[in-house]
Amino acid sequence: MAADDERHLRERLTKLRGLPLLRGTRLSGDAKRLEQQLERIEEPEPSDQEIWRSVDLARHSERPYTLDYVERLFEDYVELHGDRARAEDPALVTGLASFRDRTIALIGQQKGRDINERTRRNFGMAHPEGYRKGMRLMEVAQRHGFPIVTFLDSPGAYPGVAAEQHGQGGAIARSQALMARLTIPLVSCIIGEGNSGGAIAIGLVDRVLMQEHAIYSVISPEGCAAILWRDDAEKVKAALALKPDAAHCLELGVIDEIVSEPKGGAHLNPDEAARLLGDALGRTLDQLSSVPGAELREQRRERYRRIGIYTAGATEPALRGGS
Amino acid sequence: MAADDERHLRERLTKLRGLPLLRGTRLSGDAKRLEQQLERIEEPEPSDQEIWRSVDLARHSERPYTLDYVERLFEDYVELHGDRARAEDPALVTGLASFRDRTIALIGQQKGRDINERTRRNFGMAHPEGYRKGMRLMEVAQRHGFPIVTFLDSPGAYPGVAAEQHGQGGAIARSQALMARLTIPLVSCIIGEGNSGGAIAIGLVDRVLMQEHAIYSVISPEGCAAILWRDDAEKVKAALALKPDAAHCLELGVIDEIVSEPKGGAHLNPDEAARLLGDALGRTLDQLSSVPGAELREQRRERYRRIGIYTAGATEPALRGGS
Amino acid sequence: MAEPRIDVSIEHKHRPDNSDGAGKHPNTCPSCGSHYRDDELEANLRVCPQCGHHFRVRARERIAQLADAGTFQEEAVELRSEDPLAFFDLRPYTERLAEAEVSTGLGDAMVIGSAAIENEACELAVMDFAFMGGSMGSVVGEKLTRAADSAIERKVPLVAVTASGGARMQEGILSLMQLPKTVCAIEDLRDARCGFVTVMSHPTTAGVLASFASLGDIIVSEPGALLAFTGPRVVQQTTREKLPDDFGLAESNLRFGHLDAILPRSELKPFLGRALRLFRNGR
Amino acid sequence: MAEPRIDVSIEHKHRPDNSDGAGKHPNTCPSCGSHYRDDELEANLRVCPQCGHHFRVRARERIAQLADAGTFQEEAVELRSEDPLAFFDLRPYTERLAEAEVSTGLGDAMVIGSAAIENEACELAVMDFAFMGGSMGSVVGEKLTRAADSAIERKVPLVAVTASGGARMQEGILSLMQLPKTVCAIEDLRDARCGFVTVMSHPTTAGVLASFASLGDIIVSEPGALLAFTGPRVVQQTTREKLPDDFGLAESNLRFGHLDAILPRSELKPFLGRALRLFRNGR
Ligand SMILES: [Zn+2]
Ligand SMILES: [Zn+2]
Repeated sequence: MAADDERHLRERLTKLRGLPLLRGTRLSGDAKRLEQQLERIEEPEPSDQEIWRSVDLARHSERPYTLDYVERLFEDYVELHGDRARAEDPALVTGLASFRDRTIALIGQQKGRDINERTRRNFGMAHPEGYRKGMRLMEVAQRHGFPIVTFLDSPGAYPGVAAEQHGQGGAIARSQALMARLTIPLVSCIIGEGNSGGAIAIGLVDRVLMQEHAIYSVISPEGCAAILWRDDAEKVKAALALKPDAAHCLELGVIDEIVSEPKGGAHLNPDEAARLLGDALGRTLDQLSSVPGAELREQRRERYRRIGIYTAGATEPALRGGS
Repeated sequence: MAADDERHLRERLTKLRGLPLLRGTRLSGDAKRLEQQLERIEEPEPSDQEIWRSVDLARHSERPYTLDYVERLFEDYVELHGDRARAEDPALVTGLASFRDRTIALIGQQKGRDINERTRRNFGMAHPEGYRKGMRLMEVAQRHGFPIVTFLDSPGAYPGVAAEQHGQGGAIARSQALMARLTIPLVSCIIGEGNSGGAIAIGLVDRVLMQEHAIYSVISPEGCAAILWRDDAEKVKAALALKPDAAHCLELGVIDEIVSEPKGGAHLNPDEAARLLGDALGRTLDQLSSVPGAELREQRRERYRRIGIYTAGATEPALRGGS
Repeated sequence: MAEPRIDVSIEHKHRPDNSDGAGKHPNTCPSCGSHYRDDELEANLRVCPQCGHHFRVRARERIAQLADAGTFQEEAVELRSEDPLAFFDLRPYTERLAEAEVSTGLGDAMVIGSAAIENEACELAVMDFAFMGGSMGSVVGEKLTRAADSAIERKVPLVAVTASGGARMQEGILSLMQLPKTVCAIEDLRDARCGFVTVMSHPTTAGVLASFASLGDIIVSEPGALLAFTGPRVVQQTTREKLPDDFGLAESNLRFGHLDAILPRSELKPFLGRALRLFRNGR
Repeated sequence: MAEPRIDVSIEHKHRPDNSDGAGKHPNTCPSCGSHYRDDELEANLRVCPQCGHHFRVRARERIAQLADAGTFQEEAVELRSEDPLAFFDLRPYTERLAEAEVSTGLGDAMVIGSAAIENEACELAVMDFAFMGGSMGSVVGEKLTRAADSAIERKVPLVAVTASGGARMQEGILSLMQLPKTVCAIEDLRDARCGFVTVMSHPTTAGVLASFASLGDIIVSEPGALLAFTGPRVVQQTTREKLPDDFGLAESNLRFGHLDAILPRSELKPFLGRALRLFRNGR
């Protein structure tokens, strides 16, 4: 290893180690995440080509969507519809199902495969009504103690006039707030695009699984390019700067596990992709099911409360990361 | 007392006594209600004229409305607006206020005084959005332990197309369900018309106070006449059959206390009407504030679970009422 | 011009022809006019083989359609309405009650009992529109409450099939009190973590829609069922608005987010079986 | 023709003239064109005496407007952003940060501390749009979290005044994580039964609107403030819809049920005093 490379790695490790120390508390889930993070650190940082390839694969038109996994992983699926107030939003599907002899509640963003379905599902971009439907299902799940599994795969919350008038921002905030109150296990699977508020609205959970070629980002590369470069053609530069790939997300402590995909991407073998995702999901739910509800909630809040990288000047030197 | 009168009274008393026995349990609030009921039984049954007079006075165009009492009874009133989803419904007002050094949450149906305000407030007939606004306030109250005071005064939930499309029935059901879950004191004041689902939507409470000339009914006299007599001109007959007056409501165990009005009706002296209502409300809140939340909720549910008059054939003869 | 504070825009849809065909023979399809023998209709779950119109189903027949053979054990058979207000409109309430009992063979508008559906134990509460329009008075309220208690005791889900014109006016304010009463019973059921599925059949309106029927973990309906707090006639008269063609129908309710699914009657039993399995596996 | 599943009817309203007047002198009213000396504007709470236009207020000035004199005690002054992604767009993030600190005199886009408003003890968290558009990165998230903790510890309400363009992209996915982070902090605040009032000032958008700002027990705003998850320009470009004149403004938010009140700046302090008294009396 070249001296430069080694210094680079050490810097990243320092930064990384700073993360779990930020608030001094350790979580039961941290050990595993940290271990994976440290293993990962031995591997080279993803190249620019690899990062952009994930952006491409995550949005591949033949990539398996939420309902493709539902079909392969769940039994007795009962889809539930409507926000009980104003609308049914097909961009976000909810339901109950059996997963390896355990009843779970599903909340998933759903793109469409052909043009009709895409239009009907608004390209997977939910209105506030979709998030309110999700919240209704969370209440059902909480009442019965069903774990919740969310599937993230959407360009974002829909940026339309009606969506704004109906309270997009508030709906995303309240959906997260409800998730922070639940005392049941919550797991997110990022299976394609996890973008911005539209993703985190159903992504405040105990464990985040992320497929190898999925992306998770505060904004789409195009959106970022339009704002910072004032030119959305600079989306590749933006993607490379945002680092939305699974390896970086793991390194930053934002996800818990990278789930392998079949060689070449999930779309080349959806059955195998489902098997790999199902195994990771099964293991994760097994782990969480032994934790009492109040503890789950406390750890969940602590998890998010600790996320962030900053310095605290002279008074708290331990927080200072690398560089 | 004539023999006929006495027999009549005894029959009513028998029926009345059957009520608290229905499920065998006694509530802490029952003693007082039963006492008032028994006192009342010594008085003659309200005459037809008296019943119809209450219907008239309850809907008198100068009768004090919710905000008239708010102004006279509360301090630091902060009105809160909006259902956080789609609309602000001025037919139902919500807010926080100080009542005799105690912070309470207010939810009240509000008619309008002049034609503009009437139109704006839809004559006090709420859409589902209004009930959802009320539920939002219930959540705030629960979070902070504020007692809730509801004021009932409306011709009913609005019977319009949009109200139906936006889920009027479900909103009324869920508002009640939320009230059945709260662990804070809940008191309703029936100050004018308490009609149908629109009233009970905010009327599932620990104690119901009813002004002397208010009415409380499953349907308006006009609506009942239209259905049963197929002629809404028969509203007087319908009113007399429905017996929506305070004396009958107390007798049936549906309300807890009749609050006196100034001679001739509340509209002749709103200040005095407010004083009388305020005193009753203050006493009631004092009583309830000493009861632990879980117990309040249990007693509340038991209160409603016991309401009903029916016979159970040979197997449960104790349930058989008079006649 | 007054600004509308609430968005009262109305969606108009084509209304499926689902009039109740008042005056026609009950076995004549109001939708396509086909006529059937009673046993033909019964064998087809009272769905018109020609056009799919869903006829109303009486309570006992509904139970036979849903419960596994021989599993239904009726409860609270003995409850009967009182006449606390001595209510008299064009006829005395007591007379209406007696007549309803004779014509329907039921004590009131709801039948409850324990049952199994696709081998899953549950409690059933089924309403019958033929008994005074399925109106909810003290007996219906008490029966629903007892059904919830029975489900809680046996730790099984409750399945309610509704059909109702609303509260029973003849019991005055006591009928309104059946709304909070049934709501409280369902809240106890929820606290006990028992599942609750409601099947809203034609029509489910007013007081029943505004209480326990709307509180299901899962809410389904049948094609063309009217589900409205206020029925079309009263809305029309009160507001003078032009009603959408599918006003208040299940199809409109699904679109507006109030229903989980509309199921043809033949799919109802398998659906309930699946739902009950999910609740059992989740315990 | 495809049926809209969600009612996307749009209400159009007249948009108050509230453009930010980019390019003009900051003390020239973008609404009526009047020009003021800085001390004139400050004396009038930065509201145009001519037309009532509400100019933006910097964090320290806002605190001076709201807190009783001498009561504000700043907390977490020392926090500074890191550059975990070594982010570089047209310029390095570190350079943008340094410049923002120099030009604003602030460590990041939020100032927190304990204070009293009309003699009611509370915690204040005030955002400053001048620091990188009030964007929320790790420091803003941490400061809001510490403000919540400080309120919990002292059992006092939290008052947050927001002004933000959204999450700070330069911190990548970590900036998105400040949404759940602040939400969790507010849920802890709620569990501790501390009151929470948010004052959304112009503009409050994207990640801040979609997290703690929308969770106030009471949410108020100022006239003409833009409160939107997605701003008008992006909505326009993405959907090609014609935007209502008051798109995203406080007035539209109030009408659609998202706000409790719109208060002229002069009424803000008395309102907060009243709200804080209510929370204290309710404890
Ligand atoms: Zn037919
Ligand atoms: Zn001006």
